[in-house]
Amino acid sequence: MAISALIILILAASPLAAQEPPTTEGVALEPQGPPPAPPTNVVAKDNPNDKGGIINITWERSADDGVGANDVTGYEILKSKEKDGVYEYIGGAAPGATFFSDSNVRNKVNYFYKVRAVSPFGSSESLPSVAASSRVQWFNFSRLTLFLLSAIIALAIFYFISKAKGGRQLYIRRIAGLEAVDDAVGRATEMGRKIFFIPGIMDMDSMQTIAGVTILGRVARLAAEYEAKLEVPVSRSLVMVTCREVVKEAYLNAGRPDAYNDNMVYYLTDDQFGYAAALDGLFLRERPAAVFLQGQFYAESLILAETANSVGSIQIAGTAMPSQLPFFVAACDYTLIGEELFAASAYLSKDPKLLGSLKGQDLGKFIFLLVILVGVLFITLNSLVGLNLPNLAKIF
Amino acid sequence: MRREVPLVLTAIVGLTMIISHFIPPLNMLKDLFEDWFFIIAAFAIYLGILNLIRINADKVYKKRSDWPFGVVVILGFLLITIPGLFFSGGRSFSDLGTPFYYLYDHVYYPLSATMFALLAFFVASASYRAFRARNVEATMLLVAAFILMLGRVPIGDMITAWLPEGYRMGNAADWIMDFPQTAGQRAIMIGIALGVVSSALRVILGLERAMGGE
Amino acid sequence: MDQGHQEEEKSFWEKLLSIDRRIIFLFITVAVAVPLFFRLSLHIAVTPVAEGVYQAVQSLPAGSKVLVSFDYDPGSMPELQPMAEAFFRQAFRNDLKVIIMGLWPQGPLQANMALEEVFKDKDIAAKNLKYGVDYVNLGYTAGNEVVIDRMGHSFEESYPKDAYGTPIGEIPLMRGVRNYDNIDLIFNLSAGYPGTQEWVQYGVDVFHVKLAAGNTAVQAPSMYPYVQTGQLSGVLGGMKGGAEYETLLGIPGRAVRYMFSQAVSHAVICLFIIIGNLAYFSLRRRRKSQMEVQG
Amino acid sequence: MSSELIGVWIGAFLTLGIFSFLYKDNPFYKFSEALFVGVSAGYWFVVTFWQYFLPKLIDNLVLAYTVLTSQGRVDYHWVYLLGGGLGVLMLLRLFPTVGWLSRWSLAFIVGTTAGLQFTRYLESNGIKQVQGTILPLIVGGSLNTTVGNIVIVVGTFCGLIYFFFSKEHKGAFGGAARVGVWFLMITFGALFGYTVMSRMSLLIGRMDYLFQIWLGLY
Repeated sequence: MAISALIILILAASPLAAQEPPTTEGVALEPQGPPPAPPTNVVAKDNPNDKGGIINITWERSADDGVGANDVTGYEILKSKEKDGVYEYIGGAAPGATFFSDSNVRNKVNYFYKVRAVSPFGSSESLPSVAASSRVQWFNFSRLTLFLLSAIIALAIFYFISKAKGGRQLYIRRIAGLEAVDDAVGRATEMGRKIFFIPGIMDMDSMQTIAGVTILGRVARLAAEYEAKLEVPVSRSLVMVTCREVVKEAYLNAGRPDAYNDNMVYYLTDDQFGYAAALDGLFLRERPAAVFLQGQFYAESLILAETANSVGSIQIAGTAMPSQLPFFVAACDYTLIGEELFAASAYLSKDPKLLGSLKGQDLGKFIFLLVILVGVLFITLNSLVGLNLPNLAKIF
Repeated sequence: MRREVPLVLTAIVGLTMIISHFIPPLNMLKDLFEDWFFIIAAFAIYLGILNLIRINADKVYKKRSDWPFGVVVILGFLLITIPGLFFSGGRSFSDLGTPFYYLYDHVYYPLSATMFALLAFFVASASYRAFRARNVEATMLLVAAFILMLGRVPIGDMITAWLPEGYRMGNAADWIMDFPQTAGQRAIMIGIALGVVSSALRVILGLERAMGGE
Repeated sequence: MDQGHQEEEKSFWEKLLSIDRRIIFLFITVAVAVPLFFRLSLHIAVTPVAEGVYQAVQSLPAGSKVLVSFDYDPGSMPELQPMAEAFFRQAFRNDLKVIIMGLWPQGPLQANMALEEVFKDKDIAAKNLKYGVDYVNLGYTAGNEVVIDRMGHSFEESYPKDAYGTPIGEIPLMRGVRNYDNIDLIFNLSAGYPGTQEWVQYGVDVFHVKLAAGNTAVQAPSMYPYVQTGQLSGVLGGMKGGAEYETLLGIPGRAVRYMFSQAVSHAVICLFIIIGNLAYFSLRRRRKSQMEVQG
Repeated sequence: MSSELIGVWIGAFLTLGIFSFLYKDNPFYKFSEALFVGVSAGYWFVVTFWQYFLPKLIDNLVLAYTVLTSQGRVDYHWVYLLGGGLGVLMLLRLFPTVGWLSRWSLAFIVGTTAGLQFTRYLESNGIKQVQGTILPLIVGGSLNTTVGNIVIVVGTFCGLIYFFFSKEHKGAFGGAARVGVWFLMITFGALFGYTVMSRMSLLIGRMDYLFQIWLGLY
């Protein structure tokens, strides 16, 4: 008895047994026991929240799977278009499995399914499922929360933008580091040294580059007013084009179009370390009074911040790259952290659209904070006093 | 044409991507746009490469300073491109044993790995010259960094061996990672998520000046 | 304290701060290089998140199928390769079936290199593992997170053939594997994008698969929130994570050997920060007192 | 000498070339760096060709063409021509007069990323993380979990307060924001430590390559 159980175990574990192609007329081995009990309660249902084309099949395990004779080596799933028709093999599942999804179905066509338990000693089929068909769903209800939240935030942003456009003053808190922009530009004028503005190493499809370029607009305006020397070395050709437009406009608005020329914004190289090395050289030679690092940075952040620090520049950095922030925080005078970078561009430009969308973001944060607060309260009360308040982590 | 077409294109594509996330039958469009995205991204990479070659060819042609290194750039490019495109078995170009793999393994990899290894030296120099406990915040950063750096290697536990087990530097590092660090990461993640959402919306609606919006 | 002494002290700190940075570079070189020549058996403390990875694999019954995605290139080998080897050792020791894939072009090659190393192990060689039966390498498919998403419906859609051109329908191990429903655990080795974050967002959150991961140290901290929510069973962080995994397995390997260098280099960095700050504060104090005199 | 051995020598030579920069900028470094720039451009050229350009564009067009010639009907796969067209526009940036057309392809890229990220970030980095923060503040029998949960809830909450822009950081609100900054700083400290760890590991890897694989010292 012990030996035969051992053989069964070995057979069950052996990959060959599981890979034997499906057969109905028994197996090559000498039968040494009864076939397994059939799976029960086979249910076939349309896979929810999709464009159709998938039916999910679930069943209850054979009484010999894991328990009983414990000799089930797998399940085979069979399909037919008629309840009493010919059933075709469509796929297999491992022992212990109770789920299979059939993605080879046509919408609005009825199918019937059976599940067969297989063991080394034979196999047995379940009763057929009731008819199931797949169909198109026009809305994915599993994403309802996401949809509602997206809609609320989007509407809030619209609302605040229109309010801001209508001339309403929207309050934005002081952002440490932004006051320093004036000082930095002023200092550069006093010292007669340059200001470098580095808008990150990514292209215009990065939101962080876009925020950096908006900040550049403000810095350029100040530089024009103070008559400081501004230089913008970049690593992407399109960033160069955009920065030129922005700086030119800033000088125009400051009433100093004569002071602008295209050479203030120039392209160095696309290569990450090549760009870092080139900037390194520029910093060492020019000893700028102020360096702005605003945009998306990667490993080069450290090299830039350290070099600028070593030549005594005031550094104002900002990025939403968490892994680069520590270097900026430790080595720069001021750092805009994550979302602050986006906020700073709104703050500086006083653009109603940016200010409005910032308000919308804040509303999103408010909703999140509220959910956390209420959710934590509920779940704590539930566990403390045994109340039965809803678990927001499941609903939200 | 110069301004309107890009704005409209961004809006249509962006909205389709968002809406199709909620309307299953539109998934097909999303898949198609994703494929196009990869195609355009490939061209964008080619653009960068062509730019690079052009700049270096120009440098060599005009005999600017360091022009011989411009030759090296171009030769380096050809060195891996020709075998990679023509002599490395087509689509299985990166299999072990192909010329492309050989060049990758013995030229590209040592160069790029060493470039990143240089950062170890710059971290050291920066930690000596730039990382100052100039205020409370920077001090907290440095203290946490200290506990992590020492606690993640056996040294931390060695110098705190006099403390009872479970309260040593390594445990402190674990605690920081599991709780305050997780909380901080989470605040940053949620903040960035909202920042991305509103920037994305502005871009899609053509409200972003830098992208040519109004 | 007399003026002369103060003068001397200030010049000492100033000198110290302005030393040639090549001297600092030299220190780091020595700190990393010299310990490599020693074979010390350091005590490696195991973190709970690494334990989580080990347990996720260990708890699987023999014959379970593990999908392992290699999402890195040789650039991260020092950090991730030891984890890959340790993972294969554990998986094969426990008779798990391993399905290899990659979202990075070089990933599946890293897997082959790790396999080559692991098969040198006598116990594993004795198992006489067969390709296609005990493990399979599906290779690389372009498409980043989109691949993860499409595999949720069908593996075959993204990987019609394995890395060697065999249709996956003809591979014994792949029979009965349609999508994530037939996979007991996903293990992801990641050095960036696409990587663990995408596996969480597109795999775990959508298809509810169980996921464990090994990451470069730069990335690992960002994964902790996912571990805390249970979206991730555990995470190995960097070379130290590899050393922990090797320790848990009881097979100390390369990562454990490298730990001595790692430890010394960390100590040197900490020392640099301390010296730099001592200099900074003593100079600042001096400047302050000077200002008071002038004021 | 086997090709493998030659390869190791080339690798070692280039590794030393890059490292020589640490002493000072020199022609040996400049050579290695220029080679790196060229080779990495070539590497990406080859990879994108075989893995994006060919399967995503050419294969689909070939399929469309085959359907056209064999079955005589216009197949849906022709739409890939549009994708390819947008890609070609990207290259026009090389020519100043028509360079503005490349904004069209960029607009497509920007639109797709914006649309994809909108839902993805809100779900995985927003909603899921909020769900993960809903933890009981008091867990009977486990002081460690209790303290840990409180730290996570308070830290996330205060960190978010710090990122609030439409209210002045004063009073209790300001206090919470300040606590939030502390959490952020601890997080950055941890990231700092892990980054140092990562960079050192890479250096160890290179040193090991030089000592063991190249020189065979141990």
